[in-house]
Amino acid sequence: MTTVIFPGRFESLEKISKFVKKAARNAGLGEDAVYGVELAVDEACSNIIEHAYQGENVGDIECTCEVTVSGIKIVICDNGQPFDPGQVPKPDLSSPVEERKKGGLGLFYIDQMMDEARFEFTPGKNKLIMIKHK
Amino acid sequence: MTTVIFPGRFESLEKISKFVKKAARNAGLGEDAVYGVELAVDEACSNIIEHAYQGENVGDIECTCEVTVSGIKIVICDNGQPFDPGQVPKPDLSSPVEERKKGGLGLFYIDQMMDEARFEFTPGKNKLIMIKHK
Amino acid sequence: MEITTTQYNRCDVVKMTGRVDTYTAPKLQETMDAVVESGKNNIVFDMSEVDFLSSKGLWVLTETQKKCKKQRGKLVLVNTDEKIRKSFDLVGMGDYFDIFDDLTAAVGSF
Amino acid sequence: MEITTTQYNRCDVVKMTGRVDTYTAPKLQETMDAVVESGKNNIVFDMSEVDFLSSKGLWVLTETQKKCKKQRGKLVLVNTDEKIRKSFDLVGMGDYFDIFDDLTAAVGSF
Ligand SMILES: Nc1ncnc2c1ncn2[C@@H]1O[C@H](COP(=O)(O)OP(=O)(O)O)[C@@H](O)[C@H]1O
Ligand SMILES: Nc1ncnc2c1ncn2[C@@H]1O[C@H](COP(=O)(O)OP(=O)(O)O)[C@@H](O)[C@H]1O
Repeated sequence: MTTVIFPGRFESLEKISKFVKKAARNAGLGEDAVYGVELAVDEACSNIIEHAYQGENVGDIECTCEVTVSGIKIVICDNGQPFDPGQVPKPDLSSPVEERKKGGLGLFYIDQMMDEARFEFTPGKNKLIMIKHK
Repeated sequence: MTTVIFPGRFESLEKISKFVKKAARNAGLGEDAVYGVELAVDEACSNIIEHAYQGENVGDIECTCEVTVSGIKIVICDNGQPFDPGQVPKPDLSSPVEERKKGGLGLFYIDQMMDEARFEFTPGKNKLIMIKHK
Repeated sequence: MEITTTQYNRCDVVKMTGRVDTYTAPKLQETMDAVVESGKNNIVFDMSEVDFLSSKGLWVLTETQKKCKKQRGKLVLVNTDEKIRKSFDLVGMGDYFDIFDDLTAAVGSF
Repeated sequence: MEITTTQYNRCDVVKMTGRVDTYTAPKLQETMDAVVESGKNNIVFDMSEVDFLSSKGLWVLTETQKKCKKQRGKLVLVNTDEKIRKSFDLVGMGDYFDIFDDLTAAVGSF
């Protein structure tokens, strides 16, 4: 189990990506699954900076990777604004692209790419726990 | 000194080319000079088939390569129709290309590419002697 | 990350290397906007060296496609990684871009 | 020796490998004529794998250029070996063909 704390800015996304890709490969995931993990983590961390911290350099992102028997468990923590994922509308995936509203694909990609993904909010701490099987 | 006899047809041109290129490289010529030799020999042999034999599969082309101290000497013989090189008009190299008559560049390339090139005609045998220095 | 633009007679080729994420997407958008503002509306996005594209990158592409189409042009993609293509399919955007395997074919399509 | 033709929107690319000599030049001429007869008059001749071109080959190119120009098109060359270029210069044909270093640039020039 490895934990790394990254400064909450967009420049960190590439470093976070390298960290989780390495862990996912160590966990024995195939390249498609590794890409899925990279995408989910990137969307999650980008959301933390944009929505939880509402700006760059406001707080940190703590990222923990744990190789398990079945694959990898990734936990991402921040101490920005909590939110209610149940209140977020589902994205429009069927209208002609021209008519769709920009945004709203990040949480969908997280759900699609991971085998499990759930948020836990405790006072002062927001946690996203994600699991991807081999 | 190596002599190879090739059947007088256009398909032989590639084989003749391989033979003289190898000899030219053995003689220590640089790649530009090797290309010049290839071009001169190709034009000469094509002329033999077209003009001296006036057709394919009429007679042979005898090709001799001799590595000399200064470079390479190539002798190409056929037993087709002789001709008078002095009577062949020089090609038009300065008119707009659109206005030029097709053909007539082979002997010019032979002259340009080789350091020496001369024809010798004896009854029943036409010889082109070419020399290229290193 | 590097972005280069090459101008041809009927289209411009934008080539980017590395990741298109929230950090780099704005730079790509700037480049695309500059092409469209220069009056060109046919764009080839050469993705042969793009190894990651997040939803932010995807929106840059859809925004650019819209701008091109508004001017009767088109954005086409080249050598899009299979994993990135799957992420387009997942959100119902698999058909929104013509994707070529070969840069010359993409340029030659205009 | 192999000759392939690829059709793009504004031009056809003819690619040949090996030698263009008296033996192979007629096949190249046939291919070029077929393109022109099909109504295309912009041709890219990809010479990246042509290692020899005799005067017969040169005449195929000039004949094709004439036919293309007659129909307001153009023959351009790609990746012509330096030694072949020198043989064009020697006979005052160095400027008769636009020569590109890159296939995409040639296709993109139309
Ligand atoms: N970590 C987060 N903290 C606060 N709000 C969030 C977070 N992640 C997502 N959200 C909310 O959910 C919405 C949808 O997020 P997402 O699907 O990632 O799309 P986007 O970020 O492009 O709008 C966001 O607009 C935001 O309101
Ligand atoms: N080996 C040869 N035997 C007979 N005639 C020749 C020979 N080589 C050249 N000629 C004559 O010289 C002319 C010019 O030859 P050349 O410069 O090679 O151009 P081309 O063969 O394309 O006409 C030929 O048309 C032909 O009349």
